Amino acid sequence: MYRACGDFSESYRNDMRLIRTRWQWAALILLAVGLLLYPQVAGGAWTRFATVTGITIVAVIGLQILVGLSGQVSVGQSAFMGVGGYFAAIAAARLGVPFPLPILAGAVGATLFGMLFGLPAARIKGFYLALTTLAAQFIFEFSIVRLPAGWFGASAGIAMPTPVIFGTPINTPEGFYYMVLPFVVAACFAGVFILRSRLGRAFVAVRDNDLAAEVTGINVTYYKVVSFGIASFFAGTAGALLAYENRFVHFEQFTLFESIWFLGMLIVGGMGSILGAVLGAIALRLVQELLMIGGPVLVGYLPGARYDIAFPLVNVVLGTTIILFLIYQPRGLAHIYRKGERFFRLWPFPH
Amino acid sequence: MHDVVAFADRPGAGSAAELLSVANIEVRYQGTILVLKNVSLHVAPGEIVALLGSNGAGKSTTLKAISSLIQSEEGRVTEGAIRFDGMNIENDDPVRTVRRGVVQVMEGRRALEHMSVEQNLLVASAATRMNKAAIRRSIEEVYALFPVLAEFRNRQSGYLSGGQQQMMVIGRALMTRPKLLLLDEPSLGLSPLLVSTIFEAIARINREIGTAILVVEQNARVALKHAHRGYVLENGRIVMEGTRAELLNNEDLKEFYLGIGASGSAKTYRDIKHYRRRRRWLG
Amino acid sequence: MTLEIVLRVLYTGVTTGAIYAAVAVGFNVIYRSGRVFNIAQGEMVMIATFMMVALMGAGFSPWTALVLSGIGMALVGLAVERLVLRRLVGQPEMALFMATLGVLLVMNGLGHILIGAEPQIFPELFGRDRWRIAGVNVRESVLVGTALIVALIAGLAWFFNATRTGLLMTAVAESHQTARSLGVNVRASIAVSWAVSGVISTVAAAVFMGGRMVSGDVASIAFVALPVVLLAGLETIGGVLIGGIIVGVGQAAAARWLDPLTEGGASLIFPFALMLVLLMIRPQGLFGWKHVERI
Amino acid sequence: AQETYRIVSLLDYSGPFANRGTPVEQMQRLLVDWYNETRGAERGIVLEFEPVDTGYDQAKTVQAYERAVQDPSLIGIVTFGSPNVIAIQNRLPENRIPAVHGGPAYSLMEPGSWVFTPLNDYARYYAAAVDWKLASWEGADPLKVAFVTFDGSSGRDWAAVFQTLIADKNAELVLSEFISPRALDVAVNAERIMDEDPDMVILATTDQLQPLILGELHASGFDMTRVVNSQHEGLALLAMLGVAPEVYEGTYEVTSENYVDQTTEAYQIYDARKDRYQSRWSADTLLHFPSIVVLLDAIDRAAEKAGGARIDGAAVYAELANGTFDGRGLLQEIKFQNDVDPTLGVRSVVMLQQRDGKIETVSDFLPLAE
Amino acid sequence: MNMSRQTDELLGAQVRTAPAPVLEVRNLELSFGALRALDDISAEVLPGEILAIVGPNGAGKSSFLNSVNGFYRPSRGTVRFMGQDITGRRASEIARLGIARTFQNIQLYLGMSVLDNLLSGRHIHSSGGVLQALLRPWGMRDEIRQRAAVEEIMDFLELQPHRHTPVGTFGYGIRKRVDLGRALAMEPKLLLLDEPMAGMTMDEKEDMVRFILELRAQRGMPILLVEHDMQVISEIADRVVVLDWGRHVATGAPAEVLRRPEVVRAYLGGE
Ligand SMILES: Nc1ncnc2c1ncn2[C@@H]1O[C@H](COP(=O)(O)OP(=O)(O)OP(=O)(O)O)[C@@H](O)[C@H]1O
Ligand SMILES: Nc1ncnc2c1ncn2[C@@H]1O[C@H](COP(=O)(O)OP(=O)(O)OP(=O)(O)O)[C@@H](O)[C@H]1O
Ligand SMILES: [Mg+2]
Ligand SMILES: [Mg+2]
Repeated sequence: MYRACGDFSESYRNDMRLIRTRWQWAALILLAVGLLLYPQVAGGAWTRFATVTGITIVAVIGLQILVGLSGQVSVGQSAFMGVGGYFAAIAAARLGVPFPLPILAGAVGATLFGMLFGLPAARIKGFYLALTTLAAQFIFEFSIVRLPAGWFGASAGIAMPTPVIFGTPINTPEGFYYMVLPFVVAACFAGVFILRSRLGRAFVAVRDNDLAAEVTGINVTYYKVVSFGIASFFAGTAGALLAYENRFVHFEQFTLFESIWFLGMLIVGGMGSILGAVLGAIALRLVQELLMIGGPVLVGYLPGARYDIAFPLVNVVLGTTIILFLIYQPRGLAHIYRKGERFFRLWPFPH
Repeated sequence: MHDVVAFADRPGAGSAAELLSVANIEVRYQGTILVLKNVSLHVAPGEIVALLGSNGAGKSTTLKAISSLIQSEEGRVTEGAIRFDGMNIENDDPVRTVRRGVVQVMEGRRALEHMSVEQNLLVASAATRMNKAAIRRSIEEVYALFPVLAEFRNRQSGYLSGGQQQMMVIGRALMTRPKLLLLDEPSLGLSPLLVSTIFEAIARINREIGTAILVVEQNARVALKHAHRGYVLENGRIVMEGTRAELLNNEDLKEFYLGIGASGSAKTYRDIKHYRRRRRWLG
Repeated sequence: MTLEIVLRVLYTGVTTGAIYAAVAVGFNVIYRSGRVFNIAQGEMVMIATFMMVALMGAGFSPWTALVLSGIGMALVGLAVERLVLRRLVGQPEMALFMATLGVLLVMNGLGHILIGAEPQIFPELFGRDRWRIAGVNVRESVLVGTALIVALIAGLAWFFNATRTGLLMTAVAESHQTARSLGVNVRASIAVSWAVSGVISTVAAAVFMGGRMVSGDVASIAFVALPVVLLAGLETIGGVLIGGIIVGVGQAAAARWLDPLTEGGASLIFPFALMLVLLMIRPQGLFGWKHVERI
Repeated sequence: AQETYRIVSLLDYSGPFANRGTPVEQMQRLLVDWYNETRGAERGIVLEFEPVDTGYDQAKTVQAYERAVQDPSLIGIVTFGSPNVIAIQNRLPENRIPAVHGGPAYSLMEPGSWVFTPLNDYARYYAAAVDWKLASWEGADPLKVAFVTFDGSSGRDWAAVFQTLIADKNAELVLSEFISPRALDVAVNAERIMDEDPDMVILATTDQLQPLILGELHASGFDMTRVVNSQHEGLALLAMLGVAPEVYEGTYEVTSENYVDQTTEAYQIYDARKDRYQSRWSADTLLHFPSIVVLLDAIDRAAEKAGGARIDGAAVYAELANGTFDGRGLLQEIKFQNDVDPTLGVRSVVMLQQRDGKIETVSDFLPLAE
Repeated sequence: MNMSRQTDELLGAQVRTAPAPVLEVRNLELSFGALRALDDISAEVLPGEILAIVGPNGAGKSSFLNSVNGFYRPSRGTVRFMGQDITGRRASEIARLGIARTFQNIQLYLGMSVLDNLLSGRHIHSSGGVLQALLRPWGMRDEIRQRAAVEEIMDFLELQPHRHTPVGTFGYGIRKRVDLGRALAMEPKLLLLDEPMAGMTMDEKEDMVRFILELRAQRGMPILLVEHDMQVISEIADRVVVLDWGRHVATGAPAEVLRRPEVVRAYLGGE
């Protein structure tokens, strides 16, 4: 988007390249090293925080493709995640399928479920569609509980076995971190690739003007369903990872509130950009974590204040953050980041 | 190029009190995009003035600047003044502008599509603070002007044909009892028969009610048939102004807006293959 | 015997349907004016509940509390409009929707802070009598509440369709720019709709909460009422009453005859299923506006 | 020397049970403070009490837990709801930290668990109530029982276990009714109950539903002495939930908590300090009374054994696994058997009844099924 | 399709005298509720022909185009395109078969640049779903090919100076041109243009006419044109179909048809 002057692209190929400058390479390598060393310095709780944030990133990138790219707002992402978790649990706990195949099972199971909820998109549009995804949440809970306990464990949930990778059981925060990291990286790349592909352009076309899309040969219904599928594939992967990390799947883990949070992450991060999904997920999880730690401390300083004030504050702060971003920075953190990056890259000669 | 034109065509217009005067305005969108530069124009009471210009010249922006409707697109008059009836109205509240007697019919026939024709008319009476009987009378006047509307008064307006909608939105604007009617491309997408019907109605409004009209129109032939004077806007500047007669005799205007070739005969599209764009007034 | 059961299902269906309608009409009043789908409507009901509880706790009579919190909620509605949505004018509808998600979170947090720890029961404001009529257990508070809601919605429908101000607000619903060009004060119109919606949520709360435990969970009534909103259509006012009754009666019937088969829960899913099926047939809902698409 | 240890309480300040968070926390604080002031002071032990919100959510619980175990002085955890147990039961043995659960036991608790549950599985309570009723049952037909609960994981868990427990009794389960926690109206559920004309109705719902269903049954002229309330929505709580006393006059409660008896040490501790805390002596807070007291007792015994040396979670675990407890008189004797069945806490319950606006004990202690 | 092409070749001689129509519409009928928007309309577009449809507002011209390209589903009648029955198929499918169109109220991606708008027209000429997207580094060559095709069209329509500008900032004239450009990017075998010159000044119309005539001259592209400007129609259309109230009024050469009294009365008015 923003390129420094003098950095002309010689050909279409260059014009389309993802990473253009040496600095970008350097930054990328630095980031990779940082990610690898992180658990060594962070300690258990912060490592687990990173793991969960990573899992969130996977789910939010999926939602970004659905909402930011294809323009179909969904409040069902958390339910799709749940389906992924359950399918993974069935594969791992009931059928004894070894890691990482249950994750694929989760992703595929969620994809099918998600596409089912994409089908009404053929006729239903806008808010009407967004709110029909609400039904996904209710149907998910309803079905899990009512299907025979032998299927999804009914109300008891399913315990996940410890994943074993190359003969090593994964049961420490560090282990889970390294287990999840490749998936997060893969999700980021997949997101960027989809964004810049023919598929991504078709999604954007559907979002911006479905009539025009249809008339240029884009089967709008098909692409809407596919984008639901992709979003749920990401959600399913995330759900499966979360099942391993939590060592348990239970339908109460996957709430409507979580879906709302995911949407908040998109807003804070920035719509339509993968970087935005990543930054939004990190930012909101961080706010949540810091408030959980800091809230009680804060309350300690306020005479007469009770603990039950500290915790609901998380929602107050979050809601306020979302609103402030919408008003003052509707393009989200990704936009701020890019502006900053541009500034530093051109420094000390900003033109 | 900014000739001072005497209103030869219009008896009594002279330098008498002007209804609207736009003086050297500059308009920007979002604080940065400069669209109008130093635009001045005026409309006398009872006058029909045409505003011509190619696409993107800033015609709609001019009208919206007068009616203050640019505000909802983050536009502002950043220089100059707009006076109507002796008051400054630039960057005013659009609702107040309507109350003062300036109403705009926006391009593209904005029917309130889920409301009936009559409800559309009723909505427009809001600004006037008329009593029931007066509203009724106004509605009947509109029906008299456009008898089709009376026939379809209870029809959902979204399902009217384009021509009927155009009549409705003009009639609707009249419900606000304007002194100045701003029309944006009333002939857009209408069939030839309807174009003349609409313009005849515009002329009647002007004649019978005495409403002054500033009309933006691409179809220069029709516009100049009814207008007393006209302006040409290019790239956000007024590049020409004059009476009907003056404009109709201008070579550039003939070539670019009326389709009359240098030879004086009507140009045909068949022989434009090697045509090169050129605009003398930009040169 | 069977007639009795049918009567009971109808009674339950109509009275719960009326509550759904009361919540749903709060959504629609706002949507019509500002094209804002206010997902925080349930939280408005919750705040209204606490306002009334607090006022009654402070010694006001129930009816005074109702009126005062009606005024209070109108102010809350105005505040949300003023502080959040007015600053987002011109943004796409989805951005406005997201903003109300933010409002939802804020109100949800504040609600939990306000709740306090004591479990409290919300009084039955509209009478405490219970009668048995034709084999149906009828509660006075429910009957009066239902009547109140019906009157409220009928009044709103009349207001929007027959009065001049209502007509102007409908014009605003169609297009802000067009309404503005005709001299309609769009801002005022939107602000009024938020205030009205605040009042509606107070009435909804008063009726819905009668005899119930007060908790932060009250807000979830909005999600239960959502199928009614979509089924009836986002722009309708009077239509929500019909939508509410359809959903309410359907749900009561599902509770009577389907729940035993599914061990409960069927009645919870039923409104969503009905909504999905109906929207597949009529994507704009029963009474929603269908955009005339001229391509 | 003074040794400082930390106890973390995982509880709900948000989510569906948010309204219980503060009173429970206050009761727990009261008890921790009581310990610090009395025996803690004698032994030179200071216990820090830290409540954390988990919002009835597993993911939040895990994160709160991981934060908690960062602190090396952590020696025990008390938990609040089933999501807490689900989330941490696999992790505790690795970190060698024991937890004591405040709510009832669930079938999802796994053998070998480091989560100890002073209460037993509610389903066994209900089965014991059936036994008590059967003892005086003179009807020719089996006792007709209707089981009414809420449509949630705990409700379903109770229903399933309850069904198996009464299978070989002279009782017939004529109805299992699951009511949605979001139900606006419970008339139809009440109708179904009455249609079955049960001799006994076990009501195990939620704070929101219980008042509604009691009201509906009462209004329909149902014989309220056939109704047995669960300990969760105990008689003492019903008044607070705003149910008019005449509505539930005559109904019973089956409970393992001897809370009517004001001579127990448990009540004395509470009574002496209640003014300084925003708590109450009622079903919701009493549910979480035994858990913290049992943990405190175990800590105290471990410290006594260590004789002034520092103790750790494993030492507390050993006390929990091997000792006997009674929640300072609030419960009967508890001997945990987590290796066999972690749902076995207290072994007996008692029947209470609402009579003339007062709660009375109407039975001896009844043994629970194994 | 292959079949018909073969027969065309076999019947070569005949084809030259009476070429098989590119588009053949028979007895089309379309209703909106009680309103009959199209009533038994038949028409055909011959190879390389510009066929104009004229008629008063609401006559059903756009509805006719919409029925051809699949936005509306006719209740009766058939639409055959290059010998294939395409009645009632999905619009996207018909687009793939080679029918492109523009809209009377321009439908563009307002937030995208001119370049991206035109690229979106290349959708049917590229391939690739989820998997190709993930294997992106190997899909670059295709991207480059699409870009090349689009650059050519931008040259033709003189859009080069605007290539990176978002379309939303343009006025009507350029938007209409971008709309046409996107249709051309599809390399259609038949082009449907709905009022391509509405709202243009004389001299912008000239540009548009020039593009249309060049398209026909260079590529022999058959065009179905809806337009209200009679001067344009009479000068560039080969044949004209006149509709009124959903009914067929006349078909024939413009010079002849536009003089008929019933056409003048209903449509043109006495100027
Ligand atoms: N909301 C806006 N934000 C930014 N730029 C705008 C906006 N509206 C118009 N413009 C720009 O201002 C210029 C003038 O636009 P305007 O609509 O006034 O032209 P016009 O003469 O009415 O053209 P047309 O004949 O196409 O209607 C154009 O270049 C247009 O791109
Ligand atoms: N989607 C629709 N729903 C209902 N009626 C429609 C729809 N589309 C078109 N119509 C009606 O069908 C008739 C024909 O409309 P159409 O748009 O085809 O006319 P047209 O000849 O293109 O007119 P114009 O010159 O104004 O574009 C009109 O009466 C119109 O109101
Ligand atoms: Mg314009
Ligand atoms: Mg048309």
